[in-house]
Amino acid sequence: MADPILELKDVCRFFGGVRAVDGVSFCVSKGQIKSIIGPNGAGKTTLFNVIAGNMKPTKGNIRLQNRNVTMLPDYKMASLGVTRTFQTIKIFSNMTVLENVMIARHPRSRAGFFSAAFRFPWMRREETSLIRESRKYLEFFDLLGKADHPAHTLPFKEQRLLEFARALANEPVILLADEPAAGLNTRETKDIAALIKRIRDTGVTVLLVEHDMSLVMDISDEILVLDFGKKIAEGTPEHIRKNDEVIAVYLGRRAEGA
Amino acid sequence: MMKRNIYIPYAVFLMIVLLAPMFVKNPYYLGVLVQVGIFSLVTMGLSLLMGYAGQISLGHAAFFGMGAYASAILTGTCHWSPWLAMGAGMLITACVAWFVGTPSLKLKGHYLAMATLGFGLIVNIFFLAEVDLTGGPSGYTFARIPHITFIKWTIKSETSSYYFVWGILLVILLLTLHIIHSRVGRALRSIHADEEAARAMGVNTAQYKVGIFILSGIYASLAGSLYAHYIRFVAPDPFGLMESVLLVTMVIVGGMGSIWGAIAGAALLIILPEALRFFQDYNILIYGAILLFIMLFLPGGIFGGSQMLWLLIRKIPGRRQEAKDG
Amino acid sequence: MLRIQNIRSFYGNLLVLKNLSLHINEGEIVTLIGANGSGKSTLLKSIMGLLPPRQGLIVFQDKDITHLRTEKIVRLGIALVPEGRHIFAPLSVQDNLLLGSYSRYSFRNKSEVMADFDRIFDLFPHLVKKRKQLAGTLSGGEQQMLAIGRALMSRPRILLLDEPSMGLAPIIVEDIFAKITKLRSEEKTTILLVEQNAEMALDISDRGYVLETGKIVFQGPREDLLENAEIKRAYLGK
Amino acid sequence: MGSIYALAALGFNIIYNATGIINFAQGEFVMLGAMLMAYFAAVLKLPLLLAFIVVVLLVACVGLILERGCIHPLKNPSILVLVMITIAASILLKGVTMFIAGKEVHGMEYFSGENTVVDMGGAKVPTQTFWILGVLGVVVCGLVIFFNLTLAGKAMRACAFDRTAASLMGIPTKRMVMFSFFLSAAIGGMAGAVIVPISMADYQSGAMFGIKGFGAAVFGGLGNNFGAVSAGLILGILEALTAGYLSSHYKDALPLAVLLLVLFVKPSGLFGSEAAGRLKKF
Amino acid sequence: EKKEEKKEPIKIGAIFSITGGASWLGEPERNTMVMYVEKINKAGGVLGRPIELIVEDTEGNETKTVNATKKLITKDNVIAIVGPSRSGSTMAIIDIPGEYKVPLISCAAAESIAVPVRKYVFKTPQKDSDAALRILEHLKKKGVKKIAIMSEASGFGDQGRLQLKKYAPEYGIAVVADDTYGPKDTDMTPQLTKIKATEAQAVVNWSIVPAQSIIPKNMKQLGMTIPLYQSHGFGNPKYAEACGEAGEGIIFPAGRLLACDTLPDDHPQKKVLMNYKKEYEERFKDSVSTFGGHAYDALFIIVEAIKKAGVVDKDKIRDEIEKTKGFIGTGGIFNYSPEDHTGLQKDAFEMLTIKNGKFVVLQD
Ligand SMILES: Nc1ncnc2c1ncn2[C@@H]1O[C@H](COP(=O)(O)OP(=O)(O)OP(=O)(O)O)[C@@H](O)[C@H]1O
Ligand SMILES: Nc1ncnc2c1ncn2[C@@H]1O[C@H](COP(=O)(O)OP(=O)(O)OP(=O)(O)O)[C@@H](O)[C@H]1O
Ligand SMILES: [Mg+2]
Ligand SMILES: [Mg+2]
Repeated sequence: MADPILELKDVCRFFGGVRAVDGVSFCVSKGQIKSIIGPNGAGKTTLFNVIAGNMKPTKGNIRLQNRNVTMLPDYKMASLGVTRTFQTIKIFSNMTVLENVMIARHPRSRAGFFSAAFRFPWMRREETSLIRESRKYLEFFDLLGKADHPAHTLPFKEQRLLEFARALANEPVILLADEPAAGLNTRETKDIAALIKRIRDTGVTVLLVEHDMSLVMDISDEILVLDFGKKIAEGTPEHIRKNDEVIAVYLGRRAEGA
Repeated sequence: MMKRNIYIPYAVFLMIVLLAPMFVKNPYYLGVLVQVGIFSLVTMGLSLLMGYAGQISLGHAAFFGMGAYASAILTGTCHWSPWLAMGAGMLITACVAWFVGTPSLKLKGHYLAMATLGFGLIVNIFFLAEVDLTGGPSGYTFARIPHITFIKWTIKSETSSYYFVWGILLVILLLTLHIIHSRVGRALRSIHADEEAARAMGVNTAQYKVGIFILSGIYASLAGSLYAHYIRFVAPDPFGLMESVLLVTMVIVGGMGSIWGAIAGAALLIILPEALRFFQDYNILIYGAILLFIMLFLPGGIFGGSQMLWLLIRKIPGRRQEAKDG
Repeated sequence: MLRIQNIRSFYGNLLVLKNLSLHINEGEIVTLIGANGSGKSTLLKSIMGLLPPRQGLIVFQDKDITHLRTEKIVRLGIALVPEGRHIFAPLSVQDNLLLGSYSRYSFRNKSEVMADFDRIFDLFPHLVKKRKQLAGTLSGGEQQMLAIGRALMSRPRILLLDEPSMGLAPIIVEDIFAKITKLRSEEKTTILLVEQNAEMALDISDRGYVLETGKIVFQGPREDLLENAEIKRAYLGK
Repeated sequence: MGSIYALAALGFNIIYNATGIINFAQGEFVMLGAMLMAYFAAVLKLPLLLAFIVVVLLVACVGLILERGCIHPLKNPSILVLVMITIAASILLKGVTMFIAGKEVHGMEYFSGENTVVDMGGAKVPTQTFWILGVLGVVVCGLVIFFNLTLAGKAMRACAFDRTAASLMGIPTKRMVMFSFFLSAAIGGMAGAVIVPISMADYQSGAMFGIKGFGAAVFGGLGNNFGAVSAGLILGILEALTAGYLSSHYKDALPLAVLLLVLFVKPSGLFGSEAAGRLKKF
Repeated sequence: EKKEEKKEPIKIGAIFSITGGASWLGEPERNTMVMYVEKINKAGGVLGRPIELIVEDTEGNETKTVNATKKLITKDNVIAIVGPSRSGSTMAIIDIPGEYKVPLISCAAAESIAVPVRKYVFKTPQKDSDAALRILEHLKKKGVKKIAIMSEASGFGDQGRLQLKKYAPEYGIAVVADDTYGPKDTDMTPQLTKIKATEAQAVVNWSIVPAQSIIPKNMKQLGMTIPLYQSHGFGNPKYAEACGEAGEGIIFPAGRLLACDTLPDDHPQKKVLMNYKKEYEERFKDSVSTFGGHAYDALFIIVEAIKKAGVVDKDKIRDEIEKTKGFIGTGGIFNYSPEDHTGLQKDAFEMLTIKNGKFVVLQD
């Protein structure tokens, strides 16, 4: 496979007796949209947590751009370009929309306690450029008009968008999106699909977990199927759609027809 | 937080502070104001920790005490210059804060409250037990704590103490405002809102939490040193658990999430008991009732409450926002 | 069976439901669709007494329930599966289900309640193995099943479902919709379904309502909704 | 001594379990129980059992009033505001007690006669200790059964975790909260009533019971009654050991230090399950 | 106009810890002051002017004490101050009277209040060291060679502990155990168990809080039969009451107030003491304690000084206070001098014991 951005080898994560992720290996290559699907409780979110450094893998090896990142904590992973959106939206409700995006630029700025307290000129310049760049991302998602609103007053869909804006502002190498279309209707889901494609076109690799098959089949370059923490299939959407095992445990008859 | 000019309220406040002694001449009142200044310093730090980073500390009186005792012992027993002692106090406090904060701040909620509370009690017991060093329960009586000298003025009278303490407070206030409205302030608030998400954005939350814990400890230590040189006597009592609770109460009553609230809270809870002296025995009742009243009817604290009042007066909630949008 | 007349509900000063009226007949499955933030969840909260409307009337089986407390409403036989599941994370799966029966539990019908466990586990065999597990450690889909099961434990006459398919695997969504049909046919439960997955929801329902910014803008039998061009474009993504 | 902490800790747990609130007025309940018991038994000379029952009921009513007056009226309070309210309430309770009962210390005889002791392998144990342990045992068993085996107990826990969802189950949430205050105040009152012969009390004793009880509750893993009791006892024993063998100066500090170390190693308390700990909101 | 001025009250301030940890001290002190100021005013006041008493509460807190003192001096313009109740609080404000030139008579015992002498600061309670000396004397008389010290972890307990340790060698007594407990502790069994294992022939406990009543109980439970000595901080009948049966036989030094009815009739203090006791107990329906007596002494020393000075002038009053000689108070017979602002010797203490629940003067 050409140019693997992210490589997992035999990654496991157990909770006591529960084998949430059990020996999963795969690669994501640059500029791809790769989806992970699987029944509820298959371990998708757990896998995301492990990749993002939020949980340590019980076993296995993770490489990002040919660098071993297995045991790095989440904030380090974020500064290395692994960014995520959450299954349940996690915006910073005590801040404005703009500040939410500015936080995402955190690893790309450097003012500390001392320099902040004394407002050195360079720090002020940094702040100004931070605001400028952040507004750029808001513009990309059509949120600029609400830049100064408290983030929690945004409607659900715009909060989702804000999560994406924030993730992109982090200048990720790879974006992990956990069920971005959950709770959106069919129309809105289409918007999200278009958005993810746009994000991919800016050069960001996307790893997606989603239960909405219209979205997954539409935009994925490759799909990985998990069941009980194990990989049961991997391949192109056409390939997966026809896989009997996947139909049996996950897709059901209806999807086959669709 | 809206992008507002932080300097206008600051300038107004500065004027009030500078002019206050023109109207308040009685040394007793001035003395009370000095104490307001000293406690504001502590609550400012605590407000950074609680209101901004969302971490509670029920042990802050310990840092306050460490500053006070460091000043007392280093000037009294070791004959250091007060300034040097003050610096050393802050340094010691910072180290202790780091040592305690690193494991404590991994805890959450009530567990963190308990850990800091326990720490506070241990420090207080240390003050009580190490009689040879601290003078034990009777207080530090080995030597009289000297007055502090600033350039060539000896800070002795109430007026000079007032300007000295509030001068320091104003400087620190400005620095604090700067910190709040900066990358660091944002990182702290993100931790408050959602630690996991903050880490996912690349914020090293552990480091920031400990950092702010140390900083607020340093504020408290500095305040403690000022206290020691002002009262000129230290004993373990004013640095115990009840004082920690009082400090937290000040921050909450004042209104969390605002440095101004911290100052307002300190002012209220220092001045209130003095004002209630008139009621003698009843003051404990009235004090409790007032606290209860504030918490019941102004859950946002005085500062939150006054903001609400302001909006009510203007009758149009959120107008400012609309104006910005337009 | 359930009649809602001209209700107006507010969050603080924010008017969310603007003179909304709808009704559900006994034994029906009715679907409510609408964009994000149109007030669907708010409507369900208003019915349940979690956010009593300031004006208007809610009548359930000829009884005015507009200002009853939530507990009382539940006892009358209305159950809600809330958006975001709201399961009791620190309790076990079994205890969650048991609490579902709180409103009708007593010493006398203990065995009846126990029998209902089996009914629920029949419906969601997936949960059987997890009986003793803490509910908070279930996966999203498992939690959704638990939430539905829990609501059913009160043997409601009418079940309100707020986006039951959210976050579930297609095969389970299919399953849940099948179960909903079955509930109606076998237990004669009336159902009000709020869904984003409009097409599938309408497929199993008798009638539907479309909600836009707090007002009903369209209503009618399933076929009418499925064929309306406007609805097709906005909600069915065709 | 440890059993007193254990009883105080249990009171914390009950309210915590039902409401997610840490009630800092819990110590005042103990104090009230002690003061009232001293009054009824030593001054009015009521029969012990009668006095005990009256005391427990009275304190429970104070708990109820506290809930009605201070907690109930709040619409959507944050946890911190609730904590502050309970602190303010405890100041008020203290003040009222001071006015009614004065500032003196009150005490009374042991339940089974003045200064009776039992010789246990050389160590002399005051009989009152057995009373305390007995009450503790009964209360613990009662609570364990209540919270883990009865529907009402589970409903109470459900209330604490998610009040909206609980009301959707038909659980009368407001009554549950009221009841939890009633119950924890009653237990606080019991604790006070049985310990007053040993420790005596005045209007200020509440804080000490409060702190130690809170410590034990956290130490044992908040909400875990078994943990609270064990932690309370451990704390008491550690204190006695430190005072007896190491340094009486540090007898309060050392157990605390141990407590802290345990927390650092096991952030959800000695007996708190980590998974459950994470699921609780604070 | 002159008449008007004459009627203007003489302001006397008082700072006591009326609430907080040491309210057992502040309460009787305040009561005493209030009662006697009323009495004096009824009898026509001092120099024909009424006394206005302004009482402030310190809550036993140093910061509050400082505030209270400054308030009395600069806002209320009092001419003299009685209090504070506690040594720590007194130490916190010890320089303020000198700064503002207002005489202050403390009701706290610590020796460091009057040593070194500060021009404007006096005290009425007997010295800690005298109490310690009396105890040690008595121990020596009884042939005790080894003692165990218990003390409460507070300023009072700590001072006493230091005095005992300082003077014990002079009496040929060894300290074999030295333990403390918190003012709010409820069980001293561990410390006493430790002491029991030593060869101590007596326990000396130094405390001022109710916790001290627990010690005799605990000792009895442990089956300890060695005598228990308490400090003058035990001088409150309620403590004796709280001890119950276990209190029998406790020995402690105290002013004569507590056992005044057992004094011989010709004792010079007898009349003052009996009067004070009667008046206090009638008015407040509460048993008298030595602490209230300290306030009594302070008040009347000031009143006498004003009378002698003949004018209401702070400095003159101070000078007169310093000249007080042979003043018969509740604590003893006071003789101040420029070198001694304590005014009492160790004979101000009498050794008392508890017999049938009552304080009586120890005869041997
Ligand atoms: N902290 C935990 N402790 C114990 N078990 C856990 C924990 N977290 C997750 N699990 C278990 O691990 C399995 C995988 O969970 P995960 O959340 O990764 O599933 P998922 O694939 O994201 O499901 P969904 O699509 O429903 O979100 C589940 O069976 C879940 O019960
Ligand atoms: N607790 C609340 N406080 C204030 N406003 C709220 C609250 N909950 C919802 N709203 C607002 O009320 C409106 C209707 O919300 P509601 O949750 O009923 O929408 P919905 O139709 O259920 O949307 P969704 O599809 O996202 O579930 C929205 O504009 C929302 O912002
Ligand atoms: Mg998931
Ligand atoms: Mg909704």
